[in-house]
Amino acid sequence: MMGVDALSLAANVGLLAFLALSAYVLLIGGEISFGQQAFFGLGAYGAGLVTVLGGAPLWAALLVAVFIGALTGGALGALTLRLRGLYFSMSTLAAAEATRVALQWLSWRQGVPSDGPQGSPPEMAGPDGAAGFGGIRYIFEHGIDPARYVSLVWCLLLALVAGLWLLERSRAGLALRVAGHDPALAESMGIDVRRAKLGAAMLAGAIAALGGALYAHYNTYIESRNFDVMLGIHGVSYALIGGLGTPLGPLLGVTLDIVLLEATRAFQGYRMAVFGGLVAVLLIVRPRGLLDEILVRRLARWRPRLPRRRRVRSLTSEELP
Amino acid sequence: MLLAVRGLACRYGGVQALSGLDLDLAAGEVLGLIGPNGSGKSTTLDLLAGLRPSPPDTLRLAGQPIGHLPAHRRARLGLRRTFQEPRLVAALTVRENLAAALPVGRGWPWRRKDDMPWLEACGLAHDAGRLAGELSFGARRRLELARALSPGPRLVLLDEPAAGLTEEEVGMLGETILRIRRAGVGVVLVDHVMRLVMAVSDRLAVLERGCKIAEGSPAAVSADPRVRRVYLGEGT
Amino acid sequence: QEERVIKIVGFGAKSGVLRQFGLNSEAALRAAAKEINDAGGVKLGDGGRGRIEIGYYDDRCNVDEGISLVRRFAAADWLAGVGTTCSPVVEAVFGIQQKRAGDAEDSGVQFPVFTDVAMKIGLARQSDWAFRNIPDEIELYRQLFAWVKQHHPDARTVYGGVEENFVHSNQTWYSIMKARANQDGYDVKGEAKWLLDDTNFTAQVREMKAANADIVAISAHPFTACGVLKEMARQGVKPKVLLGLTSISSPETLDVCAQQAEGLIIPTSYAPVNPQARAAADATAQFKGYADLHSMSAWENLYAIKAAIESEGVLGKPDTVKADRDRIRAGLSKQTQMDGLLGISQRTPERESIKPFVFVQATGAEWAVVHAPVQ
Amino acid sequence: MWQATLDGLAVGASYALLAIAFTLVFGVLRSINLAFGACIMLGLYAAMWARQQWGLDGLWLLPLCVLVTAAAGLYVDRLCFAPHRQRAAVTMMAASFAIWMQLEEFATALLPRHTNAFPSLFGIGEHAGEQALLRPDYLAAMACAGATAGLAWFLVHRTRWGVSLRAVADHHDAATLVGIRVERVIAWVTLLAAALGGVAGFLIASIDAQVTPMFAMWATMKGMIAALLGGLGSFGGALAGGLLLGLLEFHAQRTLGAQGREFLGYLLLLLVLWRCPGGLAGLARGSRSPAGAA
Amino acid sequence: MTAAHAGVLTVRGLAAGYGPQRVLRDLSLTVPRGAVACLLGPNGAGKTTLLRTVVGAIGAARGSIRYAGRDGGGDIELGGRPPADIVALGVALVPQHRMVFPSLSVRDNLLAGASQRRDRQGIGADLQRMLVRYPALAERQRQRAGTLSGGEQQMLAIARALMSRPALLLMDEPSQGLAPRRVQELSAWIRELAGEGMGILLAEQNAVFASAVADRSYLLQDGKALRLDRGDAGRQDARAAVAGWWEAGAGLPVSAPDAREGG
Ligand SMILES: Nc1ncnc2c1ncn2[C@@H]1O[C@H](COP(=O)(O)OP(=O)(O)OP(=O)(O)O)[C@@H](O)[C@H]1O
Ligand SMILES: Nc1ncnc2c1ncn2[C@@H]1O[C@H](COP(=O)(O)OP(=O)(O)OP(=O)(O)O)[C@@H](O)[C@H]1O
Ligand SMILES: CC(C)C[C@H](N)C(=O)O
Ligand SMILES: [Mg+2]
Ligand SMILES: [Mg+2]
Repeated sequence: MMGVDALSLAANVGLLAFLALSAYVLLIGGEISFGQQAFFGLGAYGAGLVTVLGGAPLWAALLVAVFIGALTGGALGALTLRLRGLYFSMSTLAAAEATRVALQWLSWRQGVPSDGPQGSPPEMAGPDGAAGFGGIRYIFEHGIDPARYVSLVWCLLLALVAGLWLLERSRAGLALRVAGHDPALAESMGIDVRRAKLGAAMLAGAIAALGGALYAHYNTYIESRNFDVMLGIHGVSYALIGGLGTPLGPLLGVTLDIVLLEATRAFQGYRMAVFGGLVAVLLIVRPRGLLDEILVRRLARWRPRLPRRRRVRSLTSEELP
Repeated sequence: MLLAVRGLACRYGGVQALSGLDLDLAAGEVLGLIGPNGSGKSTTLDLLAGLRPSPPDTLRLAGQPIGHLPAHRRARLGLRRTFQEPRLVAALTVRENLAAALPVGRGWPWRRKDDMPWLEACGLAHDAGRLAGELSFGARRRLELARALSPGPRLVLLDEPAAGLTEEEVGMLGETILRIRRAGVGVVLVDHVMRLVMAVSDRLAVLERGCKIAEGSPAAVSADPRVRRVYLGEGT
Repeated sequence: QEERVIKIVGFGAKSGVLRQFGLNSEAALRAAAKEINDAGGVKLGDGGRGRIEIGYYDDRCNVDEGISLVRRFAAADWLAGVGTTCSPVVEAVFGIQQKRAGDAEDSGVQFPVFTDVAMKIGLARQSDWAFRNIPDEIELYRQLFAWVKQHHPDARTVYGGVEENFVHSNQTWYSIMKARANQDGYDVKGEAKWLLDDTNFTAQVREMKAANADIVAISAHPFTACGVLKEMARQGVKPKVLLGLTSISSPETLDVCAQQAEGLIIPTSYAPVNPQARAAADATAQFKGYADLHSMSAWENLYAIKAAIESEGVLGKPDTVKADRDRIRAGLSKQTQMDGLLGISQRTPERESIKPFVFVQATGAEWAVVHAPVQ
Repeated sequence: MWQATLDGLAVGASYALLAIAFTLVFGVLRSINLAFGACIMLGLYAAMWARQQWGLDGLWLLPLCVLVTAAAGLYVDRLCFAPHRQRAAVTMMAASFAIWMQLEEFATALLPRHTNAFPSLFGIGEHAGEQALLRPDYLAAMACAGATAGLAWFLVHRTRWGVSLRAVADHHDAATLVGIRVERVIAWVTLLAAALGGVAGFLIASIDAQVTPMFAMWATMKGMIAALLGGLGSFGGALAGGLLLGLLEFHAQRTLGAQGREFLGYLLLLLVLWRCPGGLAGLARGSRSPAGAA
Repeated sequence: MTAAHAGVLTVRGLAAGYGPQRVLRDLSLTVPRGAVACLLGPNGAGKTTLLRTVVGAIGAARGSIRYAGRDGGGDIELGGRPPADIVALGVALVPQHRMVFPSLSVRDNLLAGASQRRDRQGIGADLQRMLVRYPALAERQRQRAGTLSGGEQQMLAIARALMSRPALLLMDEPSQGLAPRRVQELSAWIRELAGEGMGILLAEQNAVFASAVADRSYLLQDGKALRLDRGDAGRQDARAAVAGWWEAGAGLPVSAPDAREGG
């Protein structure tokens, strides 16, 4: 038997967590998107182009990916803003599939300096239609040890989780939750539902694209098929299995998925049968995920209590608005 | 005038739910809006709050035309409302429900304490950390009210705030309304609990089938035979 | 004398829609290992004997899982890998490997992987650690078209059929078959396009019928090829010559649509044409897999690895894993030829193979060899 | 041109059949059963397995296929939907997605082979006439789609059982309180939809004369797109959505190839939803008022 | 079971709640045939919980709920039965939040109320009767119930419950959202129904309305029901009661606006 490689595990969890978090941002806004893989893919292709054809450093590629993700996320958001429920889900799915086909058409080959012996002709590189986009070897060629790369991924991820945690507790985050729960109510509370949703769509797009960029550089090869419906539905499921109470939920969801998959390896050909059943049962036991709002609230209450001053005083009319 | 309504109208398909409604409201005034079921009261509030499109140039808030503004802009101008059926975000705490209604940019919601007075005034101080979904019906109503009042509105629209409350709670509600009235807030109160409406309104307007059929002091309106007939069913 | 364990690992899709390929490769690999072990195992550098132990892992034809697996193989004590079923996975697996063996600047994985199924062109170029045992399709179709010209001199026009979203089909049609036909002076009338997951081919075959070409070349996998063939039968499309992609030459095609495939000619690097090839197929069947050009590559790969082990003096001790891998890699890359089931395969410096092949034709629910080009 | 239109309508009819089943389930559960395609696939695989084992053939496979699909449908309902009634639709969808993978695995374990021949109801090669306008099995699919849409509409909108069904869909709790046997209604609908799916699957497989493991994904996607195009919950919409999708695909295939065909299909859905957020049926019905009841 | 035959509904020692949390403990009450019993109590006292337990929407942890059946025959234990059975036995509930079927038409809502009945003609007749009773609904037969006004929905909920021809009618704050005129009609109607022999259990905050219709009242406190003694003595003519509210807030602990210091 072979031990589980911690690095691969960390990498897979870390990379997919971006997708799950992207779905999560929309979920707290009340929308189920089956299409975040499109931004993941766009980020991957965009970042790959930047390092492979542009010869630019990784950080530039990540920035470009974030920009692409936010832009396309916002554009799709503007288009689908009016849609509710399944109509929204399916339109994101349709957009993502259309993007996938478009990426399959994308062919942008250019000569890049070959690393062969002196004077050898330039190699052709770049996305090549259905043949995919290979040779995204920035990290290997710049002596970045995969372990270091994975820790970079995790640093970005943890920063993102922390950011989302703060965001959720900010008014903007509350506004998004209310807008997701009941748009008419949100409007009458002074929340610009349109803006909240657009913002969420852009943020989600950017997160997914960042993940995609990191993914492309870890895998060295991408093709549009990687970013199909299955990936998108997985993204949502991760967020849901992990729980919608905190951004740690999606992270937990991905971890669980990947660990479960490893654990079910023993079942050989029936791996997905066992795995699928386990997920369904898990959802029965915890329908809103492992870390749902209620559990999170309980945990928050359970933390060591600081002595709290109870303010008991009566109200005078002058104090009121 | 805090609120001036001229010729407000609304159609649903073939039904004229509201036609040519004129209303005026001064700051610190409570206008009771009553009428039989389905006469268009909630529709009026929806139109004022901007949840349904209204004809242009029919609404002014403190002199400023607001008919073209989306609902959230009106809310930010100080026009707040409650709903006939309490609408809360069940997965958020009481405090978060309030915080979401407060204007942007006054620190992190969980640190700010400016909602405390309203939590206390509405008897929710002890429930601040509970999920709104766990509250009993009466507490939900109070939370609705606190949510409308805590941002410091100029005008609040209350849709049947007394429905489902106990006698005692109706009394407290009346107190609260009078208190904000004293603070200069304009109130449009829709309710069928006449004890409340008669006690706190400065003026009453009566709707029937989308038309205003009477307006005046509570005493005058309650003496109007037509009102008594359509609303109370007297003489039928 | 002590017997050491030589651990060779295979990987491929054993679950999901492409599982059949993984199952076949695993069976072939295990059958080959059994044969080697029964014949006395491998000779090691210090004169010891090694018994081959096979592991086989499921990557679900998924890039992430594929590269995770290879990293795990590298971290454990496997000496070499054989796989995998899907070109995309192979491309990523080769991509994360060190490009030039021994390049300290390159932090890529150092683990020899010998692939059996992936047909996409030029994959092994990606890394010194990458090896491929796949027929050279350019040569395959050059000879095929030459053969067609000779046997059907009256055929003038060609029409293609291609799985647009599958690299192998796509590449083989556009860059190989179509290019070849043009060069050979055929009139290429175009191509019908479908997707790997299509099952209804009414529209495509109508186009094919309208083109009314003498030669129809179907560059697709068995999954869709049968559907197309049935629809052709239905619409009465009967070209003079019917050609197909190598992958179609599997027993599966004949099981599903033998009647409609009748006459289909396919170049392939495997057919049970000699005792050795038949024996390999029988041995593979013992492990519940069937022999086709893909699974038999896995069989051959194990023999190539065995040859490298023996030529480089691999030790097979727990503390020599890294050195053994280097030796196997070096041994494989030095091989200029290897024993294949159909004869001697040449190996290019680019770590690709030039395999002997035959043309088979579907006749009466069997693949009959119609031509065996001289190498 | 005409031929493509006819073919498109014919294949569209099979999309419509799937869409009607989707719409029926959505109508009651307010959620999409992502495992639906996988249920049908399991039914088809079981039928083919039986064919290999016992030599059953032709129409005999239909009841078997329907039966297994229905059983799989019930299984999905018990495992993915029943525990989550009245909860967020997304939970049900995620659960059914997990079960999708499971059922697919079962099916491919039954017949690991990639391509599996399915008997053609009307045989192959007998209709090789010059421009075979419409194959008999296409006609059968079209008739079946039309009849099912009509029947389903009648059942749901013109019978008292339909009132119960719509009541369950609308407000689960209230339906319980007025004495509707909610679970029984749901079970019937699940069975009905699954049976419909089984029939649709059988027709499609016999038209294509083969089934592959890709069927689950294909059926789910085509069914969902057609159902959404038409507007969820509307049978006429499902019919129209299916036919429209078929038409578009066949014309796009001619000009843009297979990838272009898929691309345009998705684009069509996106555009239709963008212009009329409730699908084609929403266009006919007029938009609903958002405010009012919560 | 001493009083079992005395009432349509006899609850003894009932305990129920949500999960581990008990809202009702050891609750007992009786609704006599042809009488109106009223449940009073502050928010959260458990009125809704009790009514939902009787129709089977919430399982009882302990105690018995006995029901005398439609034709007086039999003495049936309701505990443990699913709601559909209980409704079929002749129990109907007007739920607190109306719970109309929002996307069904008014007419279909009413038909859904009769889903347990098999007599086509009877259903048609009852439908007409409801529409005559509430012309507001008759005008809106084809309108989607979700777009009705709050009060109209309340009327629909009441009419829908009556479509099942119950022998025991449970009403959860039926006066909520109704205009005074409708409240007044409702109280008359309730008396009429009681007169026809129906047992009615009413949860109500509105003490005036309650005392106008109730034959007996229970105060819900600490999960128990306390029988209030006012009974028939407190009952007044419904019309008078409603009119009484109109005359300014007599009972309200606030004074009239003009009497207050300036604001
Ligand atoms: N979409 C619609 N189509 C047709 N009629 C509608 C629609 N929406 C609302 N209405 C009708 O408009 C009328 C006004 O409703 P509104 O909610 O304003 O009444 P209300 O005065 O608040 O009544 P209540 O006191 O019962 O709450 C009602 O009769 C209602 O049925
Ligand atoms: N679904 C629920 N889950 C958990 N607790 C609940 C639930 N519904 C109600 N409760 C609690 O049960 C208690 C009784 O509620 P119930 O609704 O029966 O009161 P009520 O007397 O009907 O009040 P109201 O006058 O507000 O309608 C309350 O404390 C409430 O918080
Ligand atoms: C067997 C096939 C799925 C493999 C294919 N020939 C490839 O290039 O990957
Ligand atoms: Mg109203
Ligand atoms: Mg209650």
